[in-house]
Amino acid sequence: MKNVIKGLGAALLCTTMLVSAASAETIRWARASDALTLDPHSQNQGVTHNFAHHIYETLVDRDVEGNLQARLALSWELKADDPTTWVFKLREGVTFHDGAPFTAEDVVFSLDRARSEKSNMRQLHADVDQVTAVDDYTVEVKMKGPSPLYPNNLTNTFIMDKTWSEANNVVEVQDYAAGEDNYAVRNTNGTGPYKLQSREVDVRSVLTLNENHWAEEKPAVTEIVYLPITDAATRVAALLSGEVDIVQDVPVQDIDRLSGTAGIKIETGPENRVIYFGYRFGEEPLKSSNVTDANPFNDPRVREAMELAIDRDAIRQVVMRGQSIPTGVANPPFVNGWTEELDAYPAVDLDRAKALLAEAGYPDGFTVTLDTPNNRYVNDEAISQAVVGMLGRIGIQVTLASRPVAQHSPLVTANETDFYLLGWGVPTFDSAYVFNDLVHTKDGDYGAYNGGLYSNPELDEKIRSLGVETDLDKRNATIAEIWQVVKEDRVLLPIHNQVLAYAMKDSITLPVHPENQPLMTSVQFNN
Amino acid sequence: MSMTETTPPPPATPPAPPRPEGPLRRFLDSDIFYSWKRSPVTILATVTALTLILIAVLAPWIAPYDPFNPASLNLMDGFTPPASQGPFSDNWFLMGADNQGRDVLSTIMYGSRVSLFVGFMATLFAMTMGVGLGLTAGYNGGMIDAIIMRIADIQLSFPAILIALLIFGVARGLIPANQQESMAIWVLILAIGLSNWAQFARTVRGATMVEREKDYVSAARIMGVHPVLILLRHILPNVLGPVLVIGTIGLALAIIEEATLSFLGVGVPPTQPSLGTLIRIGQQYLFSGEWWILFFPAVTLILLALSVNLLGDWLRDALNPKLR
Amino acid sequence: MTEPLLSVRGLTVEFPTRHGILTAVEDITLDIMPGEVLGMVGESGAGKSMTGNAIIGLIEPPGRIARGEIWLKGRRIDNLPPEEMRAIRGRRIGMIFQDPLTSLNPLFRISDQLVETIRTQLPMSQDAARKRAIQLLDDVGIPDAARRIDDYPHQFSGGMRQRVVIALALCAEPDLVIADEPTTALDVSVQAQIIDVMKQLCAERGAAILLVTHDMGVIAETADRVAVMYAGRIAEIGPVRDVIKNARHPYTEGLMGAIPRLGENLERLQQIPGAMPRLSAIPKGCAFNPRCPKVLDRCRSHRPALSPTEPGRQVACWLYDGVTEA
Amino acid sequence: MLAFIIRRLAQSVLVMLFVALIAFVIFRYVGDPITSMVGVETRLEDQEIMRDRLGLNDPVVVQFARFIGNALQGEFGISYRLQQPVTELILSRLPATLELAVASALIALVFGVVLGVFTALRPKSFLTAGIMAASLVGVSLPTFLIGIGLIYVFAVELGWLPSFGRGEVVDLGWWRTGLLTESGLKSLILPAITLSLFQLTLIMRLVRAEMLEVLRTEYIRFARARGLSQRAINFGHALKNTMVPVITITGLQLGSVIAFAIVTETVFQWPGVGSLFITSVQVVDVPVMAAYLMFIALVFVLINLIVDILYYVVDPRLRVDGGAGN
Repeated sequence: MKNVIKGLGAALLCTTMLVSAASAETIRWARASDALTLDPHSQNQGVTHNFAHHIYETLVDRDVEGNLQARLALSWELKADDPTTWVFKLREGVTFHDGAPFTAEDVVFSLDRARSEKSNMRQLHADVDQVTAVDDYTVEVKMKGPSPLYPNNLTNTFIMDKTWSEANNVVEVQDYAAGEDNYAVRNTNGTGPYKLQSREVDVRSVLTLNENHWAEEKPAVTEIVYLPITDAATRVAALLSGEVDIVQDVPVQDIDRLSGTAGIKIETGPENRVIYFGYRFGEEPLKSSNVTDANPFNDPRVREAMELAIDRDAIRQVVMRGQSIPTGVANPPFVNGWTEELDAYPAVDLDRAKALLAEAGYPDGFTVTLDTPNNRYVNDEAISQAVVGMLGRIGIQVTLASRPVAQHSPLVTANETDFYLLGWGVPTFDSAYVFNDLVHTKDGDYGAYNGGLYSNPELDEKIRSLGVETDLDKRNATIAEIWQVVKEDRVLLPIHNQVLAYAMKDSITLPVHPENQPLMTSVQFNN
Repeated sequence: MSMTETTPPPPATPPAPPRPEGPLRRFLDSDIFYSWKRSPVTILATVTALTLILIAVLAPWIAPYDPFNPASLNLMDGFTPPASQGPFSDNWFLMGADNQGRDVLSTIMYGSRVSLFVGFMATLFAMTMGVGLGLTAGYNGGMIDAIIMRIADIQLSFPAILIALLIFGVARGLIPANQQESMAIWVLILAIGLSNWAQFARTVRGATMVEREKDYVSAARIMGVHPVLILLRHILPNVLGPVLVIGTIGLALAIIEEATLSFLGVGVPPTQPSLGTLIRIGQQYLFSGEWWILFFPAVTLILLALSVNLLGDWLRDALNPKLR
Repeated sequence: MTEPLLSVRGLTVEFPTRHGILTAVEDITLDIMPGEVLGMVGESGAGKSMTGNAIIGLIEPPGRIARGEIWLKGRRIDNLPPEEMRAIRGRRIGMIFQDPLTSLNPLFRISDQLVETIRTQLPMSQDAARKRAIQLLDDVGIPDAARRIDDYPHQFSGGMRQRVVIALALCAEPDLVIADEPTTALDVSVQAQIIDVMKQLCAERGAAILLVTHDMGVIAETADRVAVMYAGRIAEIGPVRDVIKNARHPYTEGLMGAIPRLGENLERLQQIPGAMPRLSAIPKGCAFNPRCPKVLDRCRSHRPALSPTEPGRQVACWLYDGVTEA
Repeated sequence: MLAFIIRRLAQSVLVMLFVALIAFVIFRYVGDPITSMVGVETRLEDQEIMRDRLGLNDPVVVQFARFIGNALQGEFGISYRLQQPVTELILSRLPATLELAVASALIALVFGVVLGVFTALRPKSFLTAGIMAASLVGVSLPTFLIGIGLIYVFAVELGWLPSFGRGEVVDLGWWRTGLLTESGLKSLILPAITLSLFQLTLIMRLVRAEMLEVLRTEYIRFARARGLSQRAINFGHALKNTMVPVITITGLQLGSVIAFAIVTETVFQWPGVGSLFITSVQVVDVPVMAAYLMFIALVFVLINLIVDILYYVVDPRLRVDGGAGN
């Protein structure tokens, strides 16, 4: 209310300001793909979450530095007498778009829905035992054991209105097999800063400002037109011809041209995602190699030779046009456990690499197939291609097999590849997330993306201990130990951390979000 | 009450005066060669096509660099503009360097090789299959004819590119993941070939049905000559002309189809690029100023397809005097 | 003496080819009187159809009239601009083609084709033109013309279609009808009917006919005069009766010998040995000399001109050189 | 006629079954639907549960039977990617594709016929040589290059036309049209041209060849001999006869245009079924792909049927014979 009066006062002072403030500021926001669904618990996927963040809200989320910040929860802490229970204090006076008040009941409902069998978010809540409402604005989450980092898992778990969900029969997440057409897939009722006005899947969605949003500061953007444009060249062309205002997925090679174009500017920043190569461990010979009696990758000297042959700086400069941060560890700097020492990487040394290969018994190298996605990460195929050339210089003849990620990732999860490229984002901002999926021996919930079947029982034990260790210092020490081994063993061959680039009109400022989930509320109009 | 005409009537187009013998002389004196000589565009197309084919065939010997020998590459040479020296090597790039530091001219030479190989093999495959099925359908008629031609009809109504995509998908599903790359080129040939046989079949079938009714074929049949022999000796030579025309135009189509598939990312691997793959790579640099990565391969592809098309077009007119 | 309806003087038609210029018709001179039927006979390729095409101005490129003049009713027509020549076609000169199966556009009703032609040539309303068309069909002997007029060509038999073609050629009452082998493609049983219909209608309308055929029998029954063509030239021209009874040119003699007499076995016709030369290889001198039983030395070196032998008759043969002089 | 249509319908059903089998077999074995349905971080055991629930572990025959049964009711399940009924998705995308396809088919037909007729009537013209050469360039340019080139020139460099999408659309019931707004029409221009070029050259060359063929026929010569105007002959007679084969081919081409739109829609981000298909292929959205193939087959079958009927209307020879005269 105060704001409105202030606004009126300012308006009286300056009529031109009134015009610009009162007139709708529309942002036409283009990116490579559309949200898969509007059901917030149906898909655990970045683009979908990014879109949902404008309509729905989470208890906590991350600022552009990657720190947790309050959203629907005002505070969160472990219960004083119970290290396995998290207590969330909720924001008061929040309403859903249909006017219904936001209460603890909705949080209980939403967290239960998010960890239900059909939810795609359930692995993030696997350790939750029970969620209860203490009062209208307090929620307790009882964990199965000590879960010191659980709030990190909540940044993409959106809160739905219980009453609305029940009324529209969307208590359960959509069931594909039943052939249902779930109401929540195409309709929304969130607490977020924008309301869904219209939506044409893959074509265009329009969001308008939620006048009743709780935030004191109203966003400058009052209308969002969301335009998925698959083809990179078309996307850039649309910005150049003035048909869109912001392009989120800018091809690195176009950054120079765009920033050199009058009226267009580029915002860049690091993404919380590392690009690395994986290879097969174990004695069993490779499927795609001319070495049929042994597995060259199993020899540490071969792995070292490969690292020495790969010129990360050249990849950065030529393939990535400077838009990457080369790294010696498969862990982005945002993540707890990252250190500068780990991040260091050796200089290229072809002679030493060749010598190591010869020592290992492969003076003439060997052949192998490299599987790479071609539509997932920034210049993924070109990176692989460059590595093929670099390994060729020490005699390792690599055949490149390039596929869309839909065909590529099953090869990795089913361990059908000898040598592969993958990117790994760390939504929890904690090393345990990396270890669990990439380093731990493949076993049940662990090692799902351990495509090379690396196995080290000693590490496994340490990794599992991270989940229940509540002493943070002790826990961090264990993380450092694990990283040491991972780096020495060259379990993974990291190349760089991705850098994101958003291109936009000069009149707009939108900082890069480390998880590539920028909010249009953070858009500022200059001038 | 007719006046008998015992002598064969003179042909509609008066034949040439007697000429010296010898196959070469006969060719040089033929109508085909005459019409070729008379068309400067066709001569130009022939020269262009032959030059491009020759360059492609001889690529390993005449290309300035071997773009697939990693030892000769320097990634840091990437994006060197045309007609300049690579900043990190002694390499000189007439048409510039691509994103991997490869000499664009050399990749085009090797790329044409892949494109032409796929084009030729796919067309040959389509031709063999189409002619075989067309002869079978036309000669036998009835149920066999109905089935073959119905399938051809269905296939003709779908764009070749869609069929090729489907076949490519099936092949990918059947071939183990670790062999897909080495098989890619053959899969491509199969996919393009299978999507283009129907044209041949339709033409050959029509001609066969006409030929089949002629007396000499009936006579041969009555004398008990084996059908296969009849088809090969009597009918095949009569349909060779149209087959050659469709084959030439089909070659141009196959080259474009290969480029489109590779452009869509389902073609040959980028480490063994065809012209289409090169264009797909180059297209990413359309707005960033490195025009040469797209431009030169695109021009080569267009020249190749255009000159082959022109040849096919001319051949059709030359073999079909009615259209002259 | 009445003025000739059509006068052709020294008409020469040439086809340029890559092996040089071929002369399809050379130095044709003839007159057609009003109402007269002039037969033109010869083997295929002798140039008869080409002469007809030249007169009506429908030589397919690259063929062209190289020399000579064509006069119609005292007006020169071989060098008219296309539009003026078009006005003559159909209106002044009608033409009947050989094959009735291909002469009619299969996608148009008979009525459409007739009415369109009539209205192109004569200022007439749609209804009047249609009435006239029905009358014409009736005239050419189409039974139940008023009903059949809206049929398509494929619904008629060959003979009936040729009647339709005749109706089309006559619908603007031309002065001259060029009939190019009008019965060749027809069943023997209807040939005579068609010739009768054509001759009768032309006679009624006072139209002259240039009847091109290789059938001497048809000429004998139909024509007033006949021109015998050989290798692009007129070998002999004269009244039909005279030419048949008393052929002058050795080629005509051979041709007459080829007419079967009543009761004679059709298989055993007398034939002229050899074949007509190709246009690209016409021998020096008289074109007929290699086949001629009465060949003279000068026939091999000099070409005889068409010259009168007796009133109304002309022959191109050295045998008669000096006949007129005498 | 009825028997003919019934026979055609029976054939169509067989075709559809055949395509259904292919659709099912192909898409059942390409990629893994589960991995594309779920996020990267989904546990393997959860994936197995989904596989079971989706019936992907049932015997293939059972899956195919289920597929056919559902297809008959117009049900192709729920898109894995978009979680909406596939039929609804395709229907909502259909207007965009149809508008694009019809617009480019019109461009192709109008320009193709005009240019084809022109080049046939003026075979010696300099312009004809130019058009023919240009048409070959058109055939030799891959569609994707044309699209990229047009975007670069007209959208980026000149800024005259939009580079992507359909612009503003208006809802007319379930039909969402871009034809009623300025931006919608502007957006249509580049993709329609891109998509039409190939068909345009095809139609042009076909029309030219057919027209040249028709112009050589006897009935055209006869029409000329009757003095019909050049205009009536070329555009009345010759064009109609030319159109018979052209209709067949163009009709069938319309089906191709719809399917061929895949590439164009991808380049221009045109929200039609083609771009839906390619996105679905990329993420292995099986139900959409299967439905798309069936949809294209249905379009093909329908167009074939229409073409047959059209052919029948245009060409009287195919109609039941009303008794031929004698």
